[in-house]
Amino acid sequence: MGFKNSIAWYYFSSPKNFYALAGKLIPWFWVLAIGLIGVGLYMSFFVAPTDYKQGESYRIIFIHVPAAWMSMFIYLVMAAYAIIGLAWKVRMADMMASALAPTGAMFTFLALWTGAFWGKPTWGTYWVWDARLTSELILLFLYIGFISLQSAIDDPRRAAKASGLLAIVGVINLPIIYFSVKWWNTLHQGASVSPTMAPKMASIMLTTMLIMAIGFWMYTIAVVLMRARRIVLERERQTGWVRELLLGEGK
Amino acid sequence: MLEVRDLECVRGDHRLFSGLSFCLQEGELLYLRGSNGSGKTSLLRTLCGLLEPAEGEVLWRGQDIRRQRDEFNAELTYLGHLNGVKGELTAFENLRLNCALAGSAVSPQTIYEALERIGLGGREDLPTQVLSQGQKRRVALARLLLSRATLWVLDEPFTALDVGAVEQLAGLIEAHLQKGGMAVFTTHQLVEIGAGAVQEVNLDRVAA
Amino acid sequence: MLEVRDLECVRGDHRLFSGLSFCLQEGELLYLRGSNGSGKTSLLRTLCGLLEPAEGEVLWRGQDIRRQRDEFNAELTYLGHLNGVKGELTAFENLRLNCALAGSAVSPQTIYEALERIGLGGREDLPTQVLSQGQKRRVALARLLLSRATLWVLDEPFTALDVGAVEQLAGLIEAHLQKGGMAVFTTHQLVEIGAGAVQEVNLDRVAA
Amino acid sequence: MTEDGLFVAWRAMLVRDLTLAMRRRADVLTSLFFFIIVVSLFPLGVSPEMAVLRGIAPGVIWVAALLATMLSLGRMFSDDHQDGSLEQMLLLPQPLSLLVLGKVLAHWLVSGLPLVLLSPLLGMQLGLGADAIGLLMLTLLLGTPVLSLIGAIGAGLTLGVRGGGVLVSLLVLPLYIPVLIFGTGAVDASLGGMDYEGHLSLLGAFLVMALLTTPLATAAALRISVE
Amino acid sequence: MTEDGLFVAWRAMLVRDLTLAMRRRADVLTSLFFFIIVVSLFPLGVSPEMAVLRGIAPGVIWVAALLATMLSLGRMFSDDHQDGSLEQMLLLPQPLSLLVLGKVLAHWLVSGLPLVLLSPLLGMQLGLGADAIGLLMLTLLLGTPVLSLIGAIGAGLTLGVRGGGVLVSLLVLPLYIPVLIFGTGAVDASLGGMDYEGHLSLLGAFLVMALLTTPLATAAALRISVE
Ligand code: HEM
Ligand SMILES: Nc1ncnc2c1ncn2[C@@H]1O[C@H](COP(=O)(O)OP(=O)(O)OP(=O)(O)O)[C@@H](O)[C@H]1O
Ligand SMILES: Nc1ncnc2c1ncn2[C@@H]1O[C@H](COP(=O)(O)OP(=O)(O)OP(=O)(O)O)[C@@H](O)[C@H]1O
Ligand SMILES: [Mg+2]
Ligand SMILES: [Mg+2]
Repeated sequence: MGFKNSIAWYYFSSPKNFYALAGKLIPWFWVLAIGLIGVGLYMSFFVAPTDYKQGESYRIIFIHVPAAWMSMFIYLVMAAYAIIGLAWKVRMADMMASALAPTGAMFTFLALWTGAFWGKPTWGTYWVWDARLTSELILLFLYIGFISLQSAIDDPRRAAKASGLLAIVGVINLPIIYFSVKWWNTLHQGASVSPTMAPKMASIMLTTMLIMAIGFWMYTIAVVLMRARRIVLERERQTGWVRELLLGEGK
Repeated sequence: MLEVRDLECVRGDHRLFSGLSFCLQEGELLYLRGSNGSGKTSLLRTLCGLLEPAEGEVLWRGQDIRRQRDEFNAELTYLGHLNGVKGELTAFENLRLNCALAGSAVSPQTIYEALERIGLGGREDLPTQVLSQGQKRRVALARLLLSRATLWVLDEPFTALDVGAVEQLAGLIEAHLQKGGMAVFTTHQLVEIGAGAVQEVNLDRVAA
Repeated sequence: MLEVRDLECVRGDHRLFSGLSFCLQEGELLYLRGSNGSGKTSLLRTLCGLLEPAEGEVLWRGQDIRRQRDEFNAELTYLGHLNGVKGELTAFENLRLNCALAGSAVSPQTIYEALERIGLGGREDLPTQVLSQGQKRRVALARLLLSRATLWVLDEPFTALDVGAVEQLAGLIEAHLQKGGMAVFTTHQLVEIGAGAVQEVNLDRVAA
Repeated sequence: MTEDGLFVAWRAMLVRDLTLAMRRRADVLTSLFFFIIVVSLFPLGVSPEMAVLRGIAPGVIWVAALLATMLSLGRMFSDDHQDGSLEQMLLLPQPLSLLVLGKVLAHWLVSGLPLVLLSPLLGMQLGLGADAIGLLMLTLLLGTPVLSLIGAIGAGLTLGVRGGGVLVSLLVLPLYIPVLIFGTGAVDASLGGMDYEGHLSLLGAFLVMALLTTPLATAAALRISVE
Repeated sequence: MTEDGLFVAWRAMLVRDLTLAMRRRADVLTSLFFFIIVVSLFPLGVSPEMAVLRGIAPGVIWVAALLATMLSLGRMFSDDHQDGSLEQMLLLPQPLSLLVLGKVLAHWLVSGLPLVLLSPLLGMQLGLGADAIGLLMLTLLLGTPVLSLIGAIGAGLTLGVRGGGVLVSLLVLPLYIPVLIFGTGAVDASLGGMDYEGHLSLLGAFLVMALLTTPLATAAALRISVE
């Protein structure tokens, strides 16, 4: 409870303050996102060296891996918001969770799609029922489940609670995806980036991937804030400040 | 003992009522009034802890009911629009299992007596789904005869009952209050219940 | 016009009543009484042709209703314990489709007016499943406002209605009788309906 | 009742059921989603090899369609029964079999047609060729309405009966098997280079017969069930 | 509430659900019958050759078990929800998760265990050997309770939602797939002469984890659904 009482949190957990602040921040995140992704793409195609084994097709890694990371991170963040929303009844947290889901689903799809695209030249097939691939597919289902459950329930508060619970239950899938390559011998490559061991990859590749990942993050924040603002307006439409705001804009 | 502080209830986009406060003591009856759709059912469900209040709190013996669910539930009996009676089971089985689920052992004898008293003698062993509307309601009411709860929350308990049954139930509520119980109920029918202290809350008059 | 001859009704092992006869003319009201489980619902369903009589017959304009289903149904409106209202559809859609199913074209205007009159103004476009118990019942009652049937068969129509709605419905039945309609109804509540001729059948007094 | 009134009522029934289906979009997608799941669980559970999959494809798809239809039968009348609309339906001044036909058509549009439209995709996923896929679609197009029509009788008969689920299956399955055999038979015959027209015309005959007889049987079943 | 009272309540829940299941015998047989139908339609639809059938047998049986369980999930809470017993259950002076555990056990006894017991027959029908059949039974014995336990969460979450049918499938399927993969994986590994103990211990681990966590999640889901 101490956590809810801390002033800063309390201030921004109010939808009204959030709405104003997010409005100011969004342009900055867009700038950062476009800049970083631009640099990242430039580095992936023109700076990073050609791979001696896979040739040029490996360059897809610069999208695939950050997208795969994002798909899991976003889920984790979403579940964290869901916990906050359920445990401390912070409405803003519920709204953030629902705002994150579509972007998470998008990155999951991107990881699957780039992976499949890459699988053709390297493994000779688009798809194998390998543990990591399957669990990533499951993650996509979880996102879709979250979104559909939310849209199937009319009462927004009940919808937020139900889908929040689902998000929390689904967290169980994340370690399965992450460790699948370690636990089972699979076709898919193991983790090459980890805090404990020195990077095996050329440092230029690592840097590029990190830049892309941060760029994706900035993009995510920008999009999610925009979506959250829309959700705030919809769910708080009967409150005074939203009415005033809409009337003001209507003029 | 049952205290409601500054309660607000919102369903969908509608705020049904807000700033509702009252306090119910032992032996007191609360008669909830209001036209169709004014939020009576919603309020009763909130009192039982089935609905979460949008604002405000419901206290039982001074503590929020949602923090002491099991203790509160042990002292509560709720009768809603739905009977909560399984159509496949006989009236007797329904009651026996209800008691067991509440963790209390009740002898078959007692259950048969309760059914007899509530006017279901001779029908104890029919699956309740073939009973008439009013007979089904009586099976649900028989729970009150067996209940040892302090607080009764009754949502239109007189629906579907014939004149005799209505009087019997009114008597039952009176006896419960005399033993120091509390009851909250709502009905659209005209029913006389003699009680020491009757409070009335009219939801049509509470601010939305 | 509606004639019942020597009717006997059996449910399961029980004979509910037998040798029941009466005849209902235009402008007349039949008030069906009886305690819970005495067979009122069973009788009303038999009158509509939903239940087959164990003995005896139900005649409409002199002919057995089961031989002229479509003609009889065109003159009949039945309201049972269940509302027959789809929870996913709005009140407006429910009524519009009901009319279309009966083969009659009714303008949206008329339907909105009926809903307004029955006290659902402002709720016409909510899915009926979120309505309160009494509001759902009102949707079903709005059918009476739109109906051009001669014979109304109403099974505890006042359940779940608040005082205002009960009076309105009573008025509605009176008006229907005055226009030469007929109605058969049952209720456990005390309701005053002014009608030219009221017949009473008490099933507790009919031989089983 | 004029012919016009008949048509208005029939259309209202159709519109009503389609609207309800749209409102419960989730519910409608059930059978479709179920169909997809059944078909795509096979590569997971059985074997991801194309050669194996292609061989079992027509059978898997037809069995999945049959199961999906069977599952959706429960919904056909049970909601109407529970909320009292069925009683009201029986008291309408229209021939009941006509209304039943409207309901069954709605049921097929909502839970049969999508299967037909989706089958090419699933066929491709399991490695079927274009010809085989076309024929598969045609057999499904002729066969699934028969499944809905026959199913309605079963659904009507088992209404009052609690959890009539298995009963429906028991009642309709024997009647479904011929449809299944001729449906897959046509595709298998064409894959084996044999003539398949006999199979198709039989399926067509089934459809005509079912259209003419089943609505009457279903109407009778419903009257019995509400007693 | 004494420990004794807890046990009495838990047992009452179990007895209640088993009694209800016996009263609706038809309903209970549904999933069993469905299981049999799915498995035995394959020889009809796919190919009657033993070699083909044997290869797909473990997959077909597991997929059928998974589908049968998924279908029976709807029943787990929805009747109680509709007739108001669920509300009463939430108002009992017992931890809800305990009662949920009783309900899930009843569900498994009624719709999971029969599948396990029936699987040898179906395995034989599809030409599996004795060893493979034993292993198949073992995997089903470990796996089907997990399916019931996880399914309960989905069933609870989709309660109020009209036609939650497809949603349940969508929600629980992702969580079912690992069980399916390890279940069939074990049998396939043993057929291929490889070690299968890893698969079995994982299935066991799933079971323990599900027993410990899912009742809590289901209880939370139910509280949300009756709001
Ligand atoms: C649809 C198919 C695929 C899916 C779903 C998929 C999924 C994933 C996921 C979830 C990760 C992140 C895991 C982590 O951070 O440890 C990842 C990383 C990676 N994937 Fe894929 N992948 C697919 C295909 C491929 C293919 C075909 C290749 C190349 C042969 C590939 C190479 C990699 C590499 C090198 C990494 C980075 C591993 C690391 O350093 O952590 N993936 N993939
Ligand atoms: N299938 C059946 N088997 C046995 N008894 C039955 C069956 N169906 C109905 N009954 C009995 O028939 C009797 C009449 O039921 P009915 O619903 O007609 O009563 P009612 O007068 O409408 O009562 P209420 O005022 O409670 O609505 C009841 O006693 C009921 O138990
Ligand atoms: N999910 C929802 N969305 C929108 N409105 C809702 C929702 N749930 C309930 N309502 C509305 O809440 C109001 C209160 O309903 P409630 O059942 O509490 O009324 P009530 O006082 O018990 O009425 P009755 O006397 O008819 O039983 C109704 O107007 C109903 O339309
Ligand atoms: Mg109410
Ligand atoms: Mg009755």
